[in-house]
Amino acid sequence: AGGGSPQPTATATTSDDGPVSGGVLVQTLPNDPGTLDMAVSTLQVTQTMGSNVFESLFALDKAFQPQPMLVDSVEMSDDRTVYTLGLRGGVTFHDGSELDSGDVAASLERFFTVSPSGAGVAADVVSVEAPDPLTVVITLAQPRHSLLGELAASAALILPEEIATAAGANPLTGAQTIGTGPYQLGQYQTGQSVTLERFDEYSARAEGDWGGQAGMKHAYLDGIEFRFVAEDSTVVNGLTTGQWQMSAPSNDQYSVLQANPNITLTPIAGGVVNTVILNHHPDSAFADVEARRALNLVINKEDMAAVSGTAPDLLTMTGAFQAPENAPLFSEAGTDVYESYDPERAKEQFATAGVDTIRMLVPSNFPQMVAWGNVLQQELTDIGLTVEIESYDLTTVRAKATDEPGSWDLSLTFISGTVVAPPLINWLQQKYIGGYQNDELDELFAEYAAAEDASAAKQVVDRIQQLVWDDIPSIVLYGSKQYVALDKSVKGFDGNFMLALYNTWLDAS
Amino acid sequence: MLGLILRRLRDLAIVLVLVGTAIFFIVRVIPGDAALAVAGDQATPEQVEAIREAMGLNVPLWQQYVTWFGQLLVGDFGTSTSFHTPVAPIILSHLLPTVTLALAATVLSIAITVPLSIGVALYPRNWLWRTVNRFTAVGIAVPEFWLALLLVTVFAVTFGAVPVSGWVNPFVDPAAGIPHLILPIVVLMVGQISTFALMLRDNLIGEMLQPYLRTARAKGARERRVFYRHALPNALLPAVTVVGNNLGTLLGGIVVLETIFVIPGLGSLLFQAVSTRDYAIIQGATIVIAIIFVVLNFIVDLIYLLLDPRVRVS
Amino acid sequence: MSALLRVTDFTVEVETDNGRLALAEEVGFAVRRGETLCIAGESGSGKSVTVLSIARLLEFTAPIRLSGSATLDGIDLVAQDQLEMSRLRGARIGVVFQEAMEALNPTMRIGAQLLEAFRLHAHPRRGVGRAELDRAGRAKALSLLTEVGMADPEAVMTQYPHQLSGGMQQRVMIAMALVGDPDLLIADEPTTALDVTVQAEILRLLRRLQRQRDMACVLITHDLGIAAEMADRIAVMYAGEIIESGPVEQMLRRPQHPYTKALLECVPRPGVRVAGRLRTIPGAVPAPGAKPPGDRFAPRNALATERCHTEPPPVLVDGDHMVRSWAPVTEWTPELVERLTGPEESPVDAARRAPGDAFLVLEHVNKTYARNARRQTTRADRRGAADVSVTRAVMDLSLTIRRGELFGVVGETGSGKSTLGRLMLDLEKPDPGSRIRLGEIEYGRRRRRRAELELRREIQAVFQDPHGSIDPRQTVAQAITEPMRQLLPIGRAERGRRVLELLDAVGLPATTARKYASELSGGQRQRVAIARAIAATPKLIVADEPTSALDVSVQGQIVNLLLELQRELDLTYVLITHNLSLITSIADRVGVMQGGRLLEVADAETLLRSPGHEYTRRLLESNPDPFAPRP
Amino acid sequence: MLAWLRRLWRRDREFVVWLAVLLLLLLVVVIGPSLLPSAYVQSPGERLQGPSGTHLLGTDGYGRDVLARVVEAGRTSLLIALVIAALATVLGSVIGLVSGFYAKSASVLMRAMDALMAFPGIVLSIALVAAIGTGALSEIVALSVVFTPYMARISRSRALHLAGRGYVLAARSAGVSGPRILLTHILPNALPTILVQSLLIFAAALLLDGTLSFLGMGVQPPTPTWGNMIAEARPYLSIAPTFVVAPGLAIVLAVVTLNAISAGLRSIVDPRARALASMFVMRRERRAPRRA
Ligand SMILES: Nc1ncnc2c1ncn2[C@@H]1O[C@H](COP(=O)(O)OP(=O)(O)OP(=O)(O)O)[C@@H](O)[C@H]1O
Ligand SMILES: Nc1ncnc2c1ncn2[C@@H]1O[C@H](COP(=O)(O)OP(=O)(O)OP(=O)(O)O)[C@@H](O)[C@H]1O
Ligand SMILES: [Mg+2]
Ligand SMILES: [Mg+2]
Repeated sequence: AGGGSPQPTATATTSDDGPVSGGVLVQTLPNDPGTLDMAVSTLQVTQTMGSNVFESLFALDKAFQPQPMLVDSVEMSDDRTVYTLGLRGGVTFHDGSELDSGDVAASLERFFTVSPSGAGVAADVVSVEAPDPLTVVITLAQPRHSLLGELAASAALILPEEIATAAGANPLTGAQTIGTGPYQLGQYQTGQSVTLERFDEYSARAEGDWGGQAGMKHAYLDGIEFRFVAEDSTVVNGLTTGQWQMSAPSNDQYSVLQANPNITLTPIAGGVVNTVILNHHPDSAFADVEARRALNLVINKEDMAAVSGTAPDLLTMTGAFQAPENAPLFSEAGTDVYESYDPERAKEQFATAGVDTIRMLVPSNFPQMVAWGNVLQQELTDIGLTVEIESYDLTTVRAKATDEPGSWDLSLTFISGTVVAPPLINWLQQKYIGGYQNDELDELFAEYAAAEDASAAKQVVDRIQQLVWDDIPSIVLYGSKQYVALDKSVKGFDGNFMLALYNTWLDAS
Repeated sequence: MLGLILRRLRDLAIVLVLVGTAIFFIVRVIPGDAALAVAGDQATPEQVEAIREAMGLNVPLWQQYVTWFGQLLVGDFGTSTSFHTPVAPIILSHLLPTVTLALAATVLSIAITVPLSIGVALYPRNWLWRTVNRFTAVGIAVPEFWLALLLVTVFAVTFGAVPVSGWVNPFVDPAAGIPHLILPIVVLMVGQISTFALMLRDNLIGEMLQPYLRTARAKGARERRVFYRHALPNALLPAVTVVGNNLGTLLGGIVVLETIFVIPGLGSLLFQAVSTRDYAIIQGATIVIAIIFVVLNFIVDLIYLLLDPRVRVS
Repeated sequence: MSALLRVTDFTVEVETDNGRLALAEEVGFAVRRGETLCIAGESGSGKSVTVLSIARLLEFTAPIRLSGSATLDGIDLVAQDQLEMSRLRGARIGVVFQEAMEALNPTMRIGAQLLEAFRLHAHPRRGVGRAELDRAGRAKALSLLTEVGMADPEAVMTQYPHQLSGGMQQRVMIAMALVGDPDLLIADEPTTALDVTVQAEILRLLRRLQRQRDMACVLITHDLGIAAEMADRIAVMYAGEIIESGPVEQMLRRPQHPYTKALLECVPRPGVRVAGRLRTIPGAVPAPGAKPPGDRFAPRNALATERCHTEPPPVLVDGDHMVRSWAPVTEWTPELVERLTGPEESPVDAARRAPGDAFLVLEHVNKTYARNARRQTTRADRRGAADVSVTRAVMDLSLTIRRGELFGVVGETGSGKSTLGRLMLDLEKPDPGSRIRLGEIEYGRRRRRRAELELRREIQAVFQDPHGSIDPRQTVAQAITEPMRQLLPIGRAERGRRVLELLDAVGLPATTARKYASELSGGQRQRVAIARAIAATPKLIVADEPTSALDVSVQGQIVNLLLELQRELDLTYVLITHNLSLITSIADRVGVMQGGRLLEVADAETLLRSPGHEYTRRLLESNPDPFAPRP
Repeated sequence: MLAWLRRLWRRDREFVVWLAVLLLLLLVVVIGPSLLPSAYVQSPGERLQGPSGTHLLGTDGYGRDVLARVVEAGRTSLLIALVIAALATVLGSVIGLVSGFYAKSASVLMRAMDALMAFPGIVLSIALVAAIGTGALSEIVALSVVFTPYMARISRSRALHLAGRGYVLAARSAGVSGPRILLTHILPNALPTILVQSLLIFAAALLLDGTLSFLGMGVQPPTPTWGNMIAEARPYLSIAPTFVVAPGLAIVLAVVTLNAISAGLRSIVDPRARALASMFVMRRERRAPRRA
């Protein structure tokens, strides 16, 4: 039987301002990924739910730096190719078994094969060994600057060994959803709701000031219920009438909700990078760099931002491929190109490139993408191009883009502004639907991997960013922050970019 | 009579096989599959292929068809790629809200329509007649989803009289469950009542012209008796089939309303399954909807057969 | 002796969009207990409207206004409110309607319907409980059912109307009318839809009951033969007026109104062989809105004077007899009759048409239908009826039609007459093993279109229903052109000319060509159908009940036309009908059908004189004939 | 024409009024866009403004004029529904008339029609649209498939009825070939029924188009339809209610009009229906009888 609209009832009896224990928080998610498996499913909704349940060896702190999570100690060999990780003792899985190095090895193995980011790491990994129950040794073929960050990825989640082997490339089922996080899976009612329960044997870290996903986690809530509600207006209506306490409504609702005294709006750390994906297939209009530059010139990024409905305080009008808060990867190189806007010249350049028709694949699930598509269509039509729009749900767009690679010229997306290494930006990968390939970029990636320290790495990042605005593999429209709307009873939520709910509590008053 | 039922059952089976086959192939034509749906935007083709293989989606189409149909015959709808469990119980668990809505809306609509139409047929051209006529004309024309949006805004959001959305099993927890049902049922009833009232009114007026009523009057029956004892039952009889004929519209309305009111019924299951490309569920849910539709129609016909001696005894 | 029902100056008007319309005017008559009054007249003359208004039944379904008076035993029915009327109906007035099938509630058992009639007037008195009342009602119902001749009344009580045959339904109707032991029985064409044999039984039943119960009876009929058998008095209605009424003897033997006389003359006399033409009345009954100003019958009356056309005639009463006319005819001479109804050529011997050689030959023809196939459009059948039993519409029938003859087919409803006609026309495929041949053309063998057209050039059809026989979306010219376009090698202009010729041949003005079926009367439509049938100069015409939907006066016109055309065009006819008088008076040979079988074939005289089959004899006996000696 | 209208007016005022409404609707939809601001030109600076002098119904999320879009949407929706109705009518009546006239030979087709009718319309159209993709063309194909069986069923029963009429038999005896009879007798006489039904389908298609577009499976933005406008407007229901209300009212008006015209037509075609409509039924029994 369904859960109805349980009014959060704080059972604890502590003081007015401090955290209180108890209550069930209801959060809405737009759709059900069918699994909490963050290794297989890269969807945002999967991360939101899974981050309460699973943990990785490392975790990103509020500055997007990797910090140890399940490990206690990290030793790196001088040639930066052998990492010896000492695991934290006394960590138990939700099924009661204790974490050991075998679990880690098996989980990493799975991470390497199933996860997109894992595959990148795997290329450099020679071996993962477990010499004793609390030690894991990772041997690399060459130095890899981003390794710890990559191991901090949610996809590198740690599972019990049997489950990791059994699941393979399959998404984890409900019964296999066994992690080490502060919450464990209660009930998975596919399509309707997922309930998490507090995991009482959770062993928390002591560091309370790391922020982000790292450090101490405390499960104040008795439980969390994720309710799948697709319709934006339903989401807002439910929020205002107290049916649920936490949602991520569309941009347009921001100002409406802001006016509601019962609701707090919290920006999410990090942010997203809104991008026009260009197809580099030979049959595409954008196989020619001239056409790509022309497109950049014709796009009025301000209009794009405006039409998305994003509130001004959530906007960052930069062309960087990562969010400003993700300091290690944020670069302002090439801003002049980003800021240039000249439809007349664009028209000429399109003409020289011999482009007169643009075929757009627009994902219909996201209102802002539909909006960008519409504005883009108008801008292109205004300079005399023919625009053909096809609009499908995201899955279909992906299928079309992959199955008929020459049938489209551009599509739209937004990516996380908080990845840990440039090669993880999907539209820079050759395997991505855009099929972008650039030897210079590959060399830069290699240089990045080999970077000795953060400042060396940052320099490479700047060069990559510059290349991005020179060769334009895709066009960054602008950066923005997402926000969540919280009922005023929700306290302690720090706006972490996974929307993880540990350290959050419900205030009954 | 029995033979008639058997023949109808045979026709029903043929139709359902056609329905099943049609939906199997329609579903396969939808671009993208479950692997792509679960992998998300960041996955590379290799990873998608790996997931596809793990899910058993790379078997040839005809083989999938044969397997699926074979299993279907023994009541096995296959295994969901998003639930990782057999489809039949999933569908079963989503049946309750859909059926509850359908039945409640139908029963309530009939309960309102019958006295209303009687009033209209008895006293034509008065205010009631005009009001009902206008209501039915508009009621048939109102898109459910739109009406639902407006009613939610007015009654749920502004007045907070009823919940905005959601579902609580009203058989387990009536106090919480029934308020959740009010808006969707009201929306469904608007269409239902309009359709029924229109049909019933026409039937009644048509029946009022029948010669056998003159016979009743010639026997000395008063108008009240002529109406309630003769015209009304005979007008209600064929109206039974209207309930069946209208079932398609009703189910269609429920499918849409389930998404608006976040009701975990067959409709939202279907939508969910389309977005996750869960073939087994799409097929199962569609077939079950078709079965509900066809079987209920069959039952309605059967009731009609049983009630109407003109057809029953022949 | 005072009358039970006395109707005076009774006028019925209906409100229409174009104002009031009189349907019956200044009707007056009286019926005594034990007496039967027959109201006769052609269709649309206002018979039903009059009597149903007397019972005050019409106003429920039409906006009716009444004036004048109709007193039943001193109670003025016109002045009563309906509440009072509902006490009178059923108790003092019983009504029997025309289509019993439609007049019975289809979803109530016969028993329940009879009981209802009983309960409506048997009020529980002190000491008599409800149960007792019901028992009494049941007993009464059973005895009445027995009285109307039901073999197994118990079983009938539990049945539904559609399970009974038409005759049984009508008996139930009669029983129902009698439940309240009424003083007055109104019967509106109670036998019109029935076969003659059944009709005879029902009429006998009515007569018996009326005598036994000493009821006053008003019987409506359009068949003077029935009136002759049933009536003590006859009233003839025309265009909303009673134009003559009087005792039956006088009305049949010495009518004074030309219309009454003409109506009688139009009825074909069984056994009197007509070779030339039937007597007819020219023109047709006027519609309620289009009544002529003077004597309503004047426009069709060759004897009418100037005055008849302009001034309404006076009512002349002479004792029991009433006539509404300027010039009642007391002495009918053959010349007068001839002027009124056209010349009747002297009866010629049947042998006048020498039998030709065999033309249409049917050998062992069978036709089987899956039952219910015909009702495919009803809901129940769409859902698939299980009853796979079959109807054998035509059984092992062998028959030869000779060139130049007029072959008549008679038989009761469902005997397979129409099926036979369709088989002859090759519109229906006979069962395997059957052989039909027209001249050299074998029916089953023809595959090619040329052969098909060859057959069609030989044989054509005229169908019964005048409403359905012409496509409502076609002009008369188009309808007539259709067979020519298919079958004759002539051009457009030629066809146009021929349309006019044909219209002329069937007695229609050339202006008809541009009209649509809806603008024509039933008789005119049948003329068009005939024109279409002869358009492609066929040799054989199969006419399926060409006149049965028409009034007697018009029936004669159509039959005359057919006969005339036969003479001129050298046609062979197969004429299907259930009208025995008609067919025996015009056919060379007659075939009698029953239950799909051809019982006997004989020439008309032989058939009348010495019927070869028991069934034929019964048919002949049941045939109502106004000229037969009164019992 | 004028005389005909006058006659019609006297017979059935309401029908004439609805006809006028339909004409007006069509007129607005045809010439409206040229009088109003563009339905497409975006001005992100003027998003979501309330009704004003320049924008009678306000602006939408792209700063486009809502009134202009409602009118433009009417153009799309009406056209699509019209094409669907036309296709379903042609297909359905061909199937129905043929299988009704050649009663025995064509039951296979009707079985297929039954199978199609076993899906609730919306479910079938969702499945079909999902399979063949979104867009005007797919929607037209899908909805035509949905509505064809209804037309087939009606015209089939009509053809069955007509096949037994005397003039059809007469035509057959006159040697007119089957197809020609279908064309010259059955079709013209079934036409009124078909027309009445096709108007109903027109209305139903309009509703279903609304629903499909609302679910994002119909014509895709920026081309407006009434349904996708409502979908687009949903998030703004509390900010800009006219944006949701206007297209919905437009659907209701159009559907009511079409249904009314269909009903009026039916009463003209089938006089019985008219008699029913003007019937008066139960009378007071305690009233003195009316005397002339
Ligand atoms: N409600 C009505 N409104 C207008 N005209 C009517 C109405 N009822 C009957 N009539 C007309 O009144 C005339 C007389 O009808 P009526 O039924 O009495 O004829 P009838 O003599 O019984 O003929 P039939 O032999 O066909 O039964 C007909 O022309 C008929 O069309
Ligand atoms: N198309 C058909 N399908 C099924 N049964 C039919 C069909 N046509 C006729 N019958 C049946 O065949 C039998 C003979 O019918 P037919 O119409 O030939 O009789 P009829 O003598 O012309 O009767 P009527 O005098 O009523 O016209 C009837 O029982 C009828 O129900
Ligand atoms: Mg009559
Ligand atoms: Mg017949």
